[in-house]
Amino acid sequence: MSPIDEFRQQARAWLEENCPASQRRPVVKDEQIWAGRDRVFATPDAKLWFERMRDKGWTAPTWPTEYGGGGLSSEEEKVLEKEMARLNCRPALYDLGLWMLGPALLVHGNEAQKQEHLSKIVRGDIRWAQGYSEPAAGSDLASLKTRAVDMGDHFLVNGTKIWTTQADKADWIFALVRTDASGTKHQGISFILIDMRSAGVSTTPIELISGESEFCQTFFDDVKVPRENIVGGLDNGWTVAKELLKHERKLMATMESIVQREDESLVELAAEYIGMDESGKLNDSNIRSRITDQLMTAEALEYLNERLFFQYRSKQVDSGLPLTIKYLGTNAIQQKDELLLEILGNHGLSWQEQSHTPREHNIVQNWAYNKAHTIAGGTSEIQLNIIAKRALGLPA
Amino acid sequence: MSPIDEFRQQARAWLEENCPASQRRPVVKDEQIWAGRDRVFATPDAKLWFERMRDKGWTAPTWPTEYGGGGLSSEEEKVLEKEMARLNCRPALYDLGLWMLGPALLVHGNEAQKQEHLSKIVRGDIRWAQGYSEPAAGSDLASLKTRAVDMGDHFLVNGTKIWTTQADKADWIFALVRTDASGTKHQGISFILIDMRSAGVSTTPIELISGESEFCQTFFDDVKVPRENIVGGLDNGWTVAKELLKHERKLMATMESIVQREDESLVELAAEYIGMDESGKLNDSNIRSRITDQLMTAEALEYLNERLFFQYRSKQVDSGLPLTIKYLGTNAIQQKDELLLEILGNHGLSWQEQSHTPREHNIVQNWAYNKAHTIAGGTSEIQLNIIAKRALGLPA
Amino acid sequence: MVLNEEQRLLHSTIRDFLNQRAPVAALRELRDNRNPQGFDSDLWNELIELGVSSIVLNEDNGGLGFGWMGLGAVMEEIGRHLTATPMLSSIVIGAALIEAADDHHSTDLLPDVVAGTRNLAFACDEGLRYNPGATAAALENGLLQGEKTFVINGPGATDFLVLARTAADSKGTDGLSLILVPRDAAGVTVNRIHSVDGHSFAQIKFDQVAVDNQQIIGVPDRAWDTVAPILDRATLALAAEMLGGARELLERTLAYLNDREQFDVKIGSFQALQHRCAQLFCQLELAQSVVYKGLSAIDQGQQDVAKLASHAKVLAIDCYQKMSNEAVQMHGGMGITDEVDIGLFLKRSRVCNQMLGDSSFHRERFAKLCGY
Amino acid sequence: MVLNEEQRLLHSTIRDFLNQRAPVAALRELRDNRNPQGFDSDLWNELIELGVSSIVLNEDNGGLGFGWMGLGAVMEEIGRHLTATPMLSSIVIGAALIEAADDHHSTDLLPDVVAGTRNLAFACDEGLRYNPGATAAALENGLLQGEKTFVINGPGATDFLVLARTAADSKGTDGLSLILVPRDAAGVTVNRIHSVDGHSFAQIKFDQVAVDNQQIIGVPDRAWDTVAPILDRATLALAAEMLGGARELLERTLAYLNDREQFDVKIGSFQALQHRCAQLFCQLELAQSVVYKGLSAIDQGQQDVAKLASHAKVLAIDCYQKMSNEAVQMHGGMGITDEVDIGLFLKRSRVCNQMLGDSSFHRERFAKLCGY
Repeated sequence: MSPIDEFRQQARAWLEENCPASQRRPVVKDEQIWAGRDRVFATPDAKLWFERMRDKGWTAPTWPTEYGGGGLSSEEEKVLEKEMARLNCRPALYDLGLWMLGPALLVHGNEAQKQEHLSKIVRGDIRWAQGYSEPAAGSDLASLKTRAVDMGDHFLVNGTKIWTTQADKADWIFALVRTDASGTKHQGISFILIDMRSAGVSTTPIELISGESEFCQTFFDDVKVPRENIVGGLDNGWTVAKELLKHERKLMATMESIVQREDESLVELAAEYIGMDESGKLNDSNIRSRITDQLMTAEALEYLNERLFFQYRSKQVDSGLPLTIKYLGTNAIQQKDELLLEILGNHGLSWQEQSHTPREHNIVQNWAYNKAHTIAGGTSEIQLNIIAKRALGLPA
Repeated sequence: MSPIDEFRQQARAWLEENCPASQRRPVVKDEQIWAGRDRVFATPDAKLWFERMRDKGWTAPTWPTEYGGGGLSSEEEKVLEKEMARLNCRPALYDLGLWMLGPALLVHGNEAQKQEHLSKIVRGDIRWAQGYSEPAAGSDLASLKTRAVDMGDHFLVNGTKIWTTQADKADWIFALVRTDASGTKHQGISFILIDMRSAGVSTTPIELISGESEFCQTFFDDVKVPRENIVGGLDNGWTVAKELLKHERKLMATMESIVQREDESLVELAAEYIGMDESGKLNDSNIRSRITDQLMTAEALEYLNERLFFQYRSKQVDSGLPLTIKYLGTNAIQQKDELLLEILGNHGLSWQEQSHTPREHNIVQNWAYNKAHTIAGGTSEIQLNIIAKRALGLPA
Repeated sequence: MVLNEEQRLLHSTIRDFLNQRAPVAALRELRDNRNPQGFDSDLWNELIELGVSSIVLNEDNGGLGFGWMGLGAVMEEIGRHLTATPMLSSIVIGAALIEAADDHHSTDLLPDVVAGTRNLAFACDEGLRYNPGATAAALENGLLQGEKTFVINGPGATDFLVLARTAADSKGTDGLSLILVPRDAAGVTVNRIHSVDGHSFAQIKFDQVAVDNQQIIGVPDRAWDTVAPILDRATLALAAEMLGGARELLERTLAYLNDREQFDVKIGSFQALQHRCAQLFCQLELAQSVVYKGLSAIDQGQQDVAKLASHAKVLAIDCYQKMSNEAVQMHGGMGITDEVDIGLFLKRSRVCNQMLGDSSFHRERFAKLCGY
Repeated sequence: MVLNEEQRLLHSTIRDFLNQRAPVAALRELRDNRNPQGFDSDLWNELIELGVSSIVLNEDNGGLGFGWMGLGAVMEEIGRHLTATPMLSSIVIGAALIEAADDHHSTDLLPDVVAGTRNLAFACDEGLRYNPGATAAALENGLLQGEKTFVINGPGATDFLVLARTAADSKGTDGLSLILVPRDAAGVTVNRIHSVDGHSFAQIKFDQVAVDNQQIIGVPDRAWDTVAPILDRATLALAAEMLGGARELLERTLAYLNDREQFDVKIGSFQALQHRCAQLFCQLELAQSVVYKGLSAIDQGQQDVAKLASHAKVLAIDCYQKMSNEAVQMHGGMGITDEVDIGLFLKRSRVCNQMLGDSSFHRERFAKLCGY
C-alpha cells in the first residue's frame, strides 16, 4: 500500500472512531464552532469533536507541528478533506486567523510572532477579525486612510474599518494601516495586529438586508499598538496583504463547502414544491430548464476545482485557472439562490413568520445574505479586471 | 372626417388601385428596386409600381414637392407607411441617397446642391454609396486619413474607403475626407460628393462570411473633385456627418421593415420542423422557451417604435429612447437568426446545396450576413457608450 | 402611448405628494412598527383625496377620465416610493369587480370603496403560486369552506371578495363565483403574513361561513368571465408599479456611480459599468413600452389584453429582478446594508414576481395565446 | 484531469504538425476546390503515421496507451486548426465499434481502418436532428431499406456502419443492429452535402441492399448496448474539438485586441471588452473542466459517462457559440469578411452543435439522467 493510501486508511479509521454522530450532519449556523477566548459550544459533542481535532493538530492540518499544526502534506490534507466529506464531518473550527492570518504569518511573520500567535489559532483560543476596507476604500483598498503614527515603542492608531466580520466577538484584528502618507498609494501601508481589548477600540454592528448583523464598523481612537505587532516590516503591508489574498481561494473553497453543507437540493425541492408529471418531468418547464443551467454550472465548478487540485499536485498550474474560481463560484451561488426562492413560490416571501417553515425562512435569508458574495473579498468587477490583465494579458 | 383620416382614405384607395398584386408580397433580395443610372427591374410590375410611386413623390414622401418629393407631413408619412404595410406593399425604391444623403442635404446643402441632387434621388436616377470607414478608422471614424488637397477650383482626393455598400454598382459616393490635418481629429474633415465615373476611382468587392459581396473597398487615386461638391462648408464635414447619423434611426427602421418583410415566422417554422404534441405545445421545450424570449423582445420592440412615434407626434421625445433602437433591434435580429438556424437542425447547415430548400438556404445566409448588424453603422459597443453618456449622464 | 397633459399633471402631483409625504422611509416605519393593517390610513385617505381611487371608474361612478395610462403613472410612483396602499387590491381589482357586477352592489358598495371606508381584498390564491383554475374553496348549501393565502391587502381589508367554486363538478375556471365576505363574519380567521418586503398579506380560513345569494357579486358560476379581464388590467397596473421601482433603482444607481470615487475617478466612468447601465436602460424601456401598449389598449377599449398583460408581467419581472440585483452590486458594500434603501426594492421585486402569477405562469400563458 | 508527460508530448507534436502542415488555409483549399471526399488523404495518412488512429485502441489492437485524455488533446488541435479528417467517424466511432464487436471483424477490418486503407462512416441520423431512437431504416429478409442523412465523413468513406432496425415491432433504441455496408454495394446512393463550414456530410439511400449475417457487427438486435457508450465517448471527443476551436478564437481575439488601435489606444484596454473576454475565459475553463472530467472518467474505466457526455456537449455548444459570436463582434468589420478565419470557426461551431445531438437533446437527456 502506498503511503498515501495508508494515510487514507488511518484517517478514515480515526474519523470514524472520533467524530461523534451528531457532528456528521450538515452544520447549521448556530452550531458552528468559532474560535475565541469566550468560545461556546452548542453541544458537548461539538466540544469533544473540536478538542479531538485540535489535539491532533487537524484544525490546521498542514501547519508545522511545532506550532500545533498537523504537519500534513498538501496531498494528505486533500485526502483528509475527502475523508471528512465522506463522513459528512463538520469543520472542527471556524476562524479568520486559521484561514487567512496564519498562512500569511507562516511566510511573513518573524519567529516571535509565529510563536505568539500560531498555536493559539490552531487551538482556537483567539478569534481574529480582518480590518481592510474603509468606508471610502473598498475595491480601491490601497486608498485606505486609517493612520498609525510611529511613537517609538508603539504606534498610535486612528481611523475606522468597515466590514470587519463579527468584530464585536473578535479578540484580535489584523489590519492594514497607513504608516507613511508621502509615497504612492500602495507604499506606506503596514500590516498590524491589534488586541481588540486595547483602549480606544469600539465596534458598531451593521444591519444587513438579510436581517443579520454579521459585520461591524470598527473605530480606532488613539489606540496604542506595540511596535512588535507590525508584520513583515514597516511600510511593507501591501506585500503581506497580497500573500494573504493568495489564500483567499482556500477560504472561498472552505466557504463553498460550508455553503454546500447547508445546501438544498434543487431537484428535491422542486419535486416537492412543484411536482412531477407521470413521465417524471417537473411540472414547470421554465424552472426545469433553469435547474439544468444551474446544475451544469455547479457540477462543472466542482470539476474545475478538482482539475485545479490535480494541476497543483502535478505542479502544472495554469496561472489563469485559480483566478476564475471566485467569480464563477459566487455567481453560481446567487443563481441557485434565485432559483430556490422562485421554487418556493409565495412561501419564498416569508420574514420570520410562523406560516413558513424554518427551511423556507433559511432559503430566503440566505438569498439575501449571499448577495454579499459578489461584493465582499474583491468584487466580481475586480475579479474580471484581474483575469483580463493577469490571465489574458490585456493592457491596463 | 379629420384631414388625417381623409388622407388615410385617399392613400388607401390609391395604393389599392396602383400597387400591382405582385408587389404586395414580401420582397426577395433579387427583386428589390435599387436606384441607379443602370437600374433594372425584375418584372414589368416592379417598374410600374416604382414609376407610379416616383411620380407621386412617394419614394420620398416628406421631401418638398419642389425637389420631386411627396410634401407630406410626418404624420401623413406614418399613415402612408401603415397603409403600405397593411397591403404588404414593397418599398418602391432602395437607395442610400434616399435614406441618408437626402435628409442631410435638405439641412446642410446649398440651393444648387439640392437642385442638382435631390430630384435625381427621388426619381431613383442615381445610386449613392457611402464613404465613411477606412481600414484603420472604424468605430474611431474621426481618425480617417483619406486626403482631399485644395487645388483651387478642385480638390485632389487620395486614399481608401472600406464598407462602401455595393460601390461597384453606385453612381456617386458621399464621403468624409480630411481637408486639414493640423487640428484635432474632428476638425479639418469635409463632406464631399464624388462621381464614381471620375478618373482614379476603383473598387474591389469584399467577400463576406455569408458568401455575398455587398461591400467594397473603394480606392481614390488622384481623383479630381470640383470645389462645389463640398457640402456644408470646408472643414465642416463632421457636423454634416452627425446630421446624417440622426437619420440612421429611420434607416434602421426601414431596414427592419425590410427584414420583417422577408421574415420567417418562428412559430410556423418551429411547428413545421419540430412539431407539436396533442396539447398544441412545441415538442422541444428548450426551443419553445427561447421562442418566447424572442417573440417578447421582437414585439416589445414594435411597441417601443410605436411609442417613439407617439412621442415625436406629441413633441415629448424622451431623448434617450431613440438611442436604444439600434442596439436592441440588431440584437433581436441576431437572436432570432440563431433560433431559426437551430430550428432547422441539420437543414440549417446547407451551403448552396440541392438537398436543401431555397428557404433554408436563405435562413442560413441571413444568419451569417446579419452578424454585420451589430458592427456596421456604429457598433453595439459605440451605441452603449452613447447611451451611457447621453441618456444616462455617466462621466466620459 | 404617451401621457397627455392631464395625465402628466396627475403624474407630477402624485410624485410630489409621495416625495414629500411618503418617501421610502414611510415603508420602513410601517415595517419596523409592524403596523397591524399593513398600510397607513392617513396616507391612503390623502391619496384618495387626490383622486387615485376613482381614476379608472366609469364616469357614472365618479370616474376622473385619466384612463389606464393615468393609472399607470400613479402605479409607477407607488413603485418608486414602495408605498404600501390598498390601491391594487381594493381599487384596481376590488372596485373594478364591484363596478363590473353592474347591479345593486355597485350602488351600495362602490361609493364606500372609493371613499376608502370599505376596503376590499381579492382572495384568490390557495397554494404556493397563483393559479385560479385550481380553486378548491367552495360554496355548498349556503356555507363557504376553504382557505386562501397570500391575499394582497388581507390584513387591512374590511371585506373579502372570495373566488370560490359554486357549480358542483366544475373544473378549472368554470363554475366559479365571486363572494363578498365581511371580515367579521362568523367562521373567518385572518392570519397576517409579514412578507420580506415589509408589506402585508394574509392567510384566511373560511370555516362554514354562512353566505346568502345577495353576497354573490355578478353572475353566479360565471365569475371568471368578469374576473379574468380585470386581473389582466391589474397585472398591467402591477407591471407599471414594478417598472416604477426599477426606474427608481436605475436613477439611484446612476447617482451613486456619479458620486462614488475609487481609484481617483468616479466609478461611473468605468466602461464595464457604463455598458451594463446602458443595457439595463434598454431593457427597462423595452418593458415600459409593453406596459404602455397594454394600458393604451385598455384605454382604446380593446377587450383582449390578456397577451399584453402576460407579456408585460414577464418583462417587468425580468427587468426589476435584474435591475435590483445590479443595483445592489453597483452599490457595493452599501447595497447589502439595510441602512440603504436598495435592499427594500430588491425584496419588493421578488414579492411582485409572485403576485398575480409568476414568470413561468405568464410565459406559459403567452405561448398558449400565441399558439405554440 | 491533467495531461501527463507523454500526453503533453503527443499534444505538442500534433500541434506543431498541424501548425506547419495544415493551418486553417488547408480547410479553405478543401472548400474552394470542393474536394470530392471531403478531406486531404495525404494529410490524413501523415496524421496516421503520427499515431492518431491507434490512440485509444486496446493494446492488443496496437493501442498506444495515451488514453482518452490524450485523444482529447488531439481533438483539441483538430478543433484549433479546423482540420477536416475522418478521425471522429472512422476512428473514434468506427474503429471503436469494430473493436467492441470483438469477433472476426476486429481481426479482419480493424487493421485496415487503423491504417486508413478502409474508411468508415457511422450512418445514424435520418431526420432533421440526431435521434437514434427514431431509426426507421430496416433490414428485412436480407434487404436493407432506408435513408440516412448528415452522415459525418459520408463522402469519403469506403464503408458505412448503418444503424438499422432488425427486430420486427421493436421501438426506440431496442431491436437495432449495426450493419457494415460497402459503399459500392448495389442499391447504395451517396449524395454529398457541402455544409456551411466547408466540411462534408452525406445523404445516403439504401435501396434493397442485400445484406448477409456476416455484415452484422456485434450482437444482432442489441446494437444499442454497444453503440451508446461509444457515442458518449465520441460526444466527449467532439466537445474537446469544439473547445479547441473556442480556445483558438479566444487567443486570436486577444491578439487582435492587443493589436488594433482606435481612439489612440489598443482596443483591448477598454474595460467592457476586458470583462467580456474574462467572462468568456471563465466559461471556457468551466466547459473544459467537464470535458476533462469526462475523458478522465473513461480512462479510469468508469462505464457510465452518459451524463458527463451530455453535460460536456451542452457547455461546449454554449461556449463555442458565444465565443464565435463574440470573436466576430470584437473583430469588427474584419470579423464578417471571409478573408479572416473567424467566420470559419463561427460556421464550424454551428455544425458541431448538430453533430451527435443538439443542445435540446442533451439538456433533456441530462435532466432525465438526473431524475427531474
